[in-house]
Amino acid sequence: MSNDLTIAEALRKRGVSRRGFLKFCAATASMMALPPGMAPVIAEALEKARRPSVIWMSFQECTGCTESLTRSHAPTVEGLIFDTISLDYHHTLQAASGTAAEAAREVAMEENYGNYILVVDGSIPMGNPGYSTIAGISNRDMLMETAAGAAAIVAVGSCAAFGGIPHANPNPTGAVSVSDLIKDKPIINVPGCPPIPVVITGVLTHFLTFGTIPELDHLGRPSTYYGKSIHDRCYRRPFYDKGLFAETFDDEGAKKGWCLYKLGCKGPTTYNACATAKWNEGTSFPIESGHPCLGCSEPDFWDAGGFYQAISTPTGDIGRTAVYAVGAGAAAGLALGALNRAKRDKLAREHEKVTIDDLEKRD
Amino acid sequence: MSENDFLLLVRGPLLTGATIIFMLGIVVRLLEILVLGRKRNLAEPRGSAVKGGLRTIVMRSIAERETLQRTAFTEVTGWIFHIGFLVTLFFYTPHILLISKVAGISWPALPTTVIDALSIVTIITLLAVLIHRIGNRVMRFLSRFQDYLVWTVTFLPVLTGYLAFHRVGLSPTMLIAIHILSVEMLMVVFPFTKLMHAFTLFMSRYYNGAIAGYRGVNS
Amino acid sequence: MSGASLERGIHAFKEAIDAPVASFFSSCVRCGLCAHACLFFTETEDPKYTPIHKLEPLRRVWQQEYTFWGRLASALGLSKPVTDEDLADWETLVYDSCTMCGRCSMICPVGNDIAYMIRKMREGMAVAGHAPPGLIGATQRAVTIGSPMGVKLPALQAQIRQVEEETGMTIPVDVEGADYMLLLSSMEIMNFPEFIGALAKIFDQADVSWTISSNAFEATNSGIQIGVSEIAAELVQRIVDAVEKLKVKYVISPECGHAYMAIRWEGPNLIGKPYSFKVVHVLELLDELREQGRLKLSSKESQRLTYHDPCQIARRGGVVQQPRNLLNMVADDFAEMPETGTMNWCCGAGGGVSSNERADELRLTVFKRKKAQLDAVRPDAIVSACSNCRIHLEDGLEKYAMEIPVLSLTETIAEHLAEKDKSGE
Amino acid sequence: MTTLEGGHTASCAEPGDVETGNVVPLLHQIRHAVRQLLEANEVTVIDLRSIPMGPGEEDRLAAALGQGEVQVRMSALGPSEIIETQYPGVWLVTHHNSDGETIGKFIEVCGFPALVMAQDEDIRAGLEQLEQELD
Repeated sequence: MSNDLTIAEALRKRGVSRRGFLKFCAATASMMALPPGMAPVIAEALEKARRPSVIWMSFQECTGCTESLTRSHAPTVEGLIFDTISLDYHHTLQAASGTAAEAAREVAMEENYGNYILVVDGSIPMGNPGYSTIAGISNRDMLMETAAGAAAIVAVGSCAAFGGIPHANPNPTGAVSVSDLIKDKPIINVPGCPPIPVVITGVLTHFLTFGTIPELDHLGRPSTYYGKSIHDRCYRRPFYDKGLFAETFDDEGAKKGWCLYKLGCKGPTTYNACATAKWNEGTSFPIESGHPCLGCSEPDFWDAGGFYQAISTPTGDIGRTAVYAVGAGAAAGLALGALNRAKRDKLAREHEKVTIDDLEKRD
Repeated sequence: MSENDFLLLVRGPLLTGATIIFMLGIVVRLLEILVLGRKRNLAEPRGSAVKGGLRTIVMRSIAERETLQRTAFTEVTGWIFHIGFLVTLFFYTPHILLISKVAGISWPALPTTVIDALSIVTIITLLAVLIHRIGNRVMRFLSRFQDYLVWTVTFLPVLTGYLAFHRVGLSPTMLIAIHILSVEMLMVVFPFTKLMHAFTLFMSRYYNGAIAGYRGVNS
Repeated sequence: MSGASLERGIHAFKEAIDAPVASFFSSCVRCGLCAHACLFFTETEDPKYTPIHKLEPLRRVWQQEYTFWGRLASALGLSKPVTDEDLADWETLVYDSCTMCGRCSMICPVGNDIAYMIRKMREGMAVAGHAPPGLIGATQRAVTIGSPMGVKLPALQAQIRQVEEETGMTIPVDVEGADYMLLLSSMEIMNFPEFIGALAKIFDQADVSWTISSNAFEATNSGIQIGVSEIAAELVQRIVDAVEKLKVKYVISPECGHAYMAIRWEGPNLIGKPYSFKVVHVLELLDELREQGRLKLSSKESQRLTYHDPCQIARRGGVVQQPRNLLNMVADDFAEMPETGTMNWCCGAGGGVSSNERADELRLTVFKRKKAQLDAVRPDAIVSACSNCRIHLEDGLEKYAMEIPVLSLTETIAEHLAEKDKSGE
Repeated sequence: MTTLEGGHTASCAEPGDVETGNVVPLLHQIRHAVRQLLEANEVTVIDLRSIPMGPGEEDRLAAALGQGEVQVRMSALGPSEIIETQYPGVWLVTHHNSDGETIGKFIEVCGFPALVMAQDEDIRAGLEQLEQELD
């Protein structure tokens, strides 16, 4: 497909009616978490928007993010968006391999220098370049080279955004995030393990409809999706407020769908759209399925003190520490007390009898 | 350091350290006091020292009417912030959870709306207490650095707890971390300051009541 | 003898600190409530009179000597040792503006017995040479002459003769094997000898076997006021010796506040062993007689009476209900002042303040508190059970131009006593 | 796979137990929107996916709205249902993709959802096609 077509044209070419296009715009607005009134604005923008060239690079990752995005067979809204972009390089999805694949990347870079979007999933190993290479090029070198001509970078998944699982203690490969390496390009972090598919496409759609980067939070995440915590939008929140909690995974509380805070839910410290966007085409999300949120879209979620430890509880064995401290305190207290007592007894022995002649100072 | 690292630091090593200082310090101080002992009273008793002591432990919580009228502000604010502090400390779900994790005991929590309202009341009362300490001649005269330090380490956990609950300003991770850190400050300062009264007041009231009770006086 | 010195003062502070003192200092939250229980603060509004502040040097010694971190700070040279100047600064706070009335001890929310600590602090102040000259003189007279006011046996004998003449009764002196041995305060002997006659009358009617010892008649004890336990013990021991000599079963503590504290509560602890006899306050004995129906009145007092509880007898001594029983028996119109009994306000002259001329002006200033209490009741007469309170009440009433007579409870009862029924004999 | 009704198949929670409390306020919002439609001819669209809903709550909302006289089935980029509720002017619009998955769920308060109207562009394309056939 030629890059000269606008998105609307590309869709029409695929036999999509105007009515279908408008339905698509309404669904897109919903997906981008925009108010429904924005649908016509999107329609207008998509009329004019050129299909951007996208280069997708995968480094230290598990392909879960790509899976998340492409798992449906039939066209979805996300799928349609991807059909309308020019995905010039994605080494998991593309048919080409070896030199041809690398050539495609170089061509895309050259033709669209300064205009293409770079999507990255996976972290970058800094310990030894040999830990992860593509066509003999280290991840770092490929990233730096490709990033140079990108209009913007989308770091998809927690690995690309924050280092993710490769970055977890003890981080054997010295994994870092995209933003650790690139400082001079706009970077949109779309964390999650994996991210919600509509969030990935929502960000791309925003870029290609409006040509701008969406508003980002302090961690570089689009505020529309990451602006509220899971806890704030969780349908189980009323139970939290009432103090009704599941204590185990099979107790009455769990069966009644009470709050999973005590089972280690990271909802209160996790910002993502899971509770409203939901997963598997809007079917459910982890908490709705009875499992606490792991906090996967937050930095270092893997090392955040245990998935099943409530966030406010100590990570160490405080009970035992306290018992030892009391024991040590008792020993020290008795020793110090005995010293005090000995001192006072000695003073009493040394006490000089006080008579009426001792009430005034001798000059 | 990332926010999570910070949270893990305060939940982990710092909390362990604070717990050691807190528990060890309290036990040392209580024993330092108790081991000093007191002389047996050789006078013939008129009443029971033990009964008097136990009575005063309870009864000293409420001032008699005239004193209450004379010192209403101190008495009322004192009551409110102590109750507010203790109820939010012991009846807020995450706190109970922490206690049950550490000590294995738990009890029902109060609804978060109640805790929320109570913490606001406590914050306002603590501010009033500070203003009173600065404004009142006697309290200003008596106050040393320690008194303001203790006020600060008491106030911060309530304030940061409130901010963390409503997630004001910073990320929840950061707010919870700061809240826990403020509690650790309280724990570390505790054994070295007048905060010890939380424990020694039972001893003091007992001694006071026992001295009086021995002579047949209800103190 | 080495004389008074800072070192001896600090030494005494350190010796005096026990578990209650350590607990009290640990508990203080500096809330300032004790100020509002102290008439020296309420009537002057000077924050330096806040009771707990009066203990600051003792608190510093406790912190530096008996707390781990305090010792650490001292070892590191971070703490300021208590100096002689500090003690000089605190002398008036500890002796002139505290009567050890213990009202603050009743309201401290954490339960600190501040009066208990002032008593201990005076142990150090006295040997550091920071007791008031008036109190030193009184103490020296108590030891050398036997009475803080310098009352010797011949003076007592003269008063006894006078009473015998007036009443026509014999006052028993040195009667071996009597049940009760009466102690008297110098003030009673010199200012209120009627007390002796009143008791003689009551005891005669109630058939109480009693005596006065010519060896130990003085009830007061300057030792516990100035804060020297050894001197206090010596004074108590004189009484104990006299009791053993006369083989009496009971000692009667007279209408004097601190005398009761000294002989009843501190005495056995001062001499280091329990008594072989019992100590009763005269009001306790009178109430017992009343209960047994041995007090028969011929008339009742019609004046409106109120009762001033002497601190050491009521709040610190435990004799609270007895005077009320007696007053209800003897008076038609007995009215309580606001804040009475164990919460009564001190007259302002106890705890050695009255022996300390330097404090005269202050004690009259703080009398305003008593005036306010009296204004609320407007009695025709005030009854009390402490000669020291009585004298100060009279001083205070005069100063504030209030014409209310001050009566002794014992004397008031004696006045309304029925003639002894001789028919039974 | 998932049902057309968008039900919650993988939920551990028993439907009906969980209340976000969002249903009643939503009904109030709809009432307000209907009044706006009558008085100012103003159209309101509410995106149901932006509102937290517990299991069963969407169904309860649908039950509360009931069914009216008009039901439209549309087939454009996958099926869509446009159902008038028992309150005329209040439409429940559900879009699915060609796989039957829900891609959007809205409440539209209007005379008739504009999307159902034939679009000029499509009419023109249809006309072209008809002319071609006749030629």
